[in-house]
Amino acid sequence: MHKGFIRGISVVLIGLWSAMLFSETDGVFDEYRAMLGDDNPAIFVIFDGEEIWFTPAGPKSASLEQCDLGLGPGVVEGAYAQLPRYFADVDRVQDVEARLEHCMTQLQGLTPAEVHGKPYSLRGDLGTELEALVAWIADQSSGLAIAPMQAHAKERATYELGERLFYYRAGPHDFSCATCHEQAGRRIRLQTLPNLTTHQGAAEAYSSWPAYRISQGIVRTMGWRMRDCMRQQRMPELIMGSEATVALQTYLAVNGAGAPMAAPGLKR
Amino acid sequence: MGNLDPLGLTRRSFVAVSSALFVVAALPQKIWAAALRPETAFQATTLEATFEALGGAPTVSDGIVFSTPDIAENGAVVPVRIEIDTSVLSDVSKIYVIVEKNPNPLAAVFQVPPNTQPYAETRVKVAQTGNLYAVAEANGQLYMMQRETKVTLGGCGG
Amino acid sequence: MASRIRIRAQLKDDYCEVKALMRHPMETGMRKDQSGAAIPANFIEDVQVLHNDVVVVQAYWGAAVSANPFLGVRFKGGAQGDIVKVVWRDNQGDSGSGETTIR
Amino acid sequence: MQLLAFILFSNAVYADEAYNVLLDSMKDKNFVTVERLEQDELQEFCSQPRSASVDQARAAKLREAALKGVLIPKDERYLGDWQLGEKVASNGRGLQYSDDPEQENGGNCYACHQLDPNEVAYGNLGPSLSGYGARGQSAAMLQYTWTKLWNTHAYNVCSHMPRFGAAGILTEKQLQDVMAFLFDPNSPVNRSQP
Repeated sequence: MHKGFIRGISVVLIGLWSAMLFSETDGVFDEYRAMLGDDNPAIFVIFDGEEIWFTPAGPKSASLEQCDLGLGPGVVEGAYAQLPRYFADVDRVQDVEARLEHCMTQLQGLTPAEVHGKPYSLRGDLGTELEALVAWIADQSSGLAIAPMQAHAKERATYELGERLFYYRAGPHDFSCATCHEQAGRRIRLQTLPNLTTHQGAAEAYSSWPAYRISQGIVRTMGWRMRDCMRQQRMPELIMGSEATVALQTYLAVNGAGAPMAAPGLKR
Repeated sequence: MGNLDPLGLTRRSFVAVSSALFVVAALPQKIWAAALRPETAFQATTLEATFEALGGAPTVSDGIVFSTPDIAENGAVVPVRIEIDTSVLSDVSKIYVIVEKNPNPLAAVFQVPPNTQPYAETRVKVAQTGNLYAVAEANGQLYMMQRETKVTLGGCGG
Repeated sequence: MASRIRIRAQLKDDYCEVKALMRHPMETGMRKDQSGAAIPANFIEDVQVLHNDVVVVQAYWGAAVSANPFLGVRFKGGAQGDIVKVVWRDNQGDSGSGETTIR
Repeated sequence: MQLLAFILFSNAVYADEAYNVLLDSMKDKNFVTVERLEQDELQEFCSQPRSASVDQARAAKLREAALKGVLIPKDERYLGDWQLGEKVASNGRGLQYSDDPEQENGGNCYACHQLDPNEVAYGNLGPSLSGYGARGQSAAMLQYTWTKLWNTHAYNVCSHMPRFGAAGILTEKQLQDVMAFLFDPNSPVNRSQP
């Protein structure tokens, strides 16, 4: 029986049932979401993620049990809530996906190209290993306060960079994140847009990703969320675990710090 | 956190138990069930043809308490709940969920023996805004309740 | 990874409420993958809910039931500790099942 | 003068850093290349919170340039077919790396504006345009609306509406159709409230 397993399963169940958070709604979908209730298919993906963590893989056929997510090798409970953070061994601030890439290349011997091959599900896929891992890791922080580290100078600089990127307008449509996420009570069609410059808006968004997307039947990560938002801003493809995505996620995490993590969420 | 385990079994045994059952239960149930699956109804492509295959046009009955959201955030997963008010409609043996504008309107059938509450809850795909029907069969008669659900173009429309 | 099913059986005032979540893609056969190839139809065709090995609900599903399907049913006569089992079979001949005890 | 220079300078330095980080963090995908990360003067000037104080002199210069760049339609034919305009307003695709570059771009007006009062799925980042036709079809009103669509910064520097004409998102024909969707009395935009 794996070390954190029993605790993990109870955290899973408490987390799912107690912290099923829907994003702030403007009423239109309240009835719809109430009827969906709290049966979140993410539970299956969480089980997969746990299995993958403990399963040897890669040329070195090693599991991820020695992967240090910031709280020490193999410590998963509570790790997600304190990301992104500075890692001395790579002298960089990393999010969960950048850190997993580090572990997969160092411990398992995968090449960066292999890790970046297909991190996120494409149309018709039923979920990738990375998505399952992140679902489980995030679930191991469910209910714990968002607490990204800001003690290190590079962590604070990453926050500042994230804020500047938030307002960076470019591309044929001149969009920035702020175009949609800087005001209260805004919507694109019926899609509510949290104001990510405020504590409440950032907390609501950051705490609910990764999330099971009922429209696709898979769990999507915050890293994918950033990439897909950039796609819709008519920008080029955002690389997983890159400095820009880490900075933007740091900006959200710090703005939302203190609120309880409630992932994996259940979303459109 | 206490070792609360509401599922009543741990994850490992859960997998073991489910795979063990896999063999035992599958075989007999497979033969028995296949015979009664209303294939023609499932193949029907229009509402009328579906009703035809089930045995004719149902009459409206208030005994069918049919809950669906007025607006669905996403057509891929629309919750539906059907409860029968037995004081109005008794001896219901089957409940059908029909989505008028789907390529095949018949989505699901629930057969409920006497000792089971005439109740069913699931989630269905709704191709586009339109009418959903809950149909109940009682003593060979068909009854129905209809509700419209609007399916919106979620997300940034892009 | 074995197919998965999650069941909760709860005694309410005069009936037992069963909620089941099944892991299944419920492909209609009309969807295409990233390369444009059609994904073959793969959906649960029938589901049985059993209470102490007696069928309490027999359901037949089409491809219009949502992915990772949810099923909610109610039956009378269940007691705490009884076994509630859910068994499903899909159009490709795969099958899955799981059980829990009534709480 | 030093203070002004410093502000301008620091703005530029930061803009460069953000650009360089994005350049390292993104890659070409299908027809969308990292060239899109390069900012023109307007984008760089407007990369700030809506609440930030604006250098009025530079803003006036940008407004003038935007106005000067507007191309009036051939023989001032402002109005096209409202039914095609409705499709442009509802189409959210176009210029994303997931889109087909051969297809026409959408205007996605419904993303941010209410138009046909009976359509529930509309956004509210921009003002409601329901009943826009009541403004009448004077030359001034047609030119104002056309300019607004072509390059909104001609009137409202650092607006968050895309430059549909100036940035080449919509063709002249598509803009004429969207104008008709706004102005034509038969268009659902101008029918009675729900």
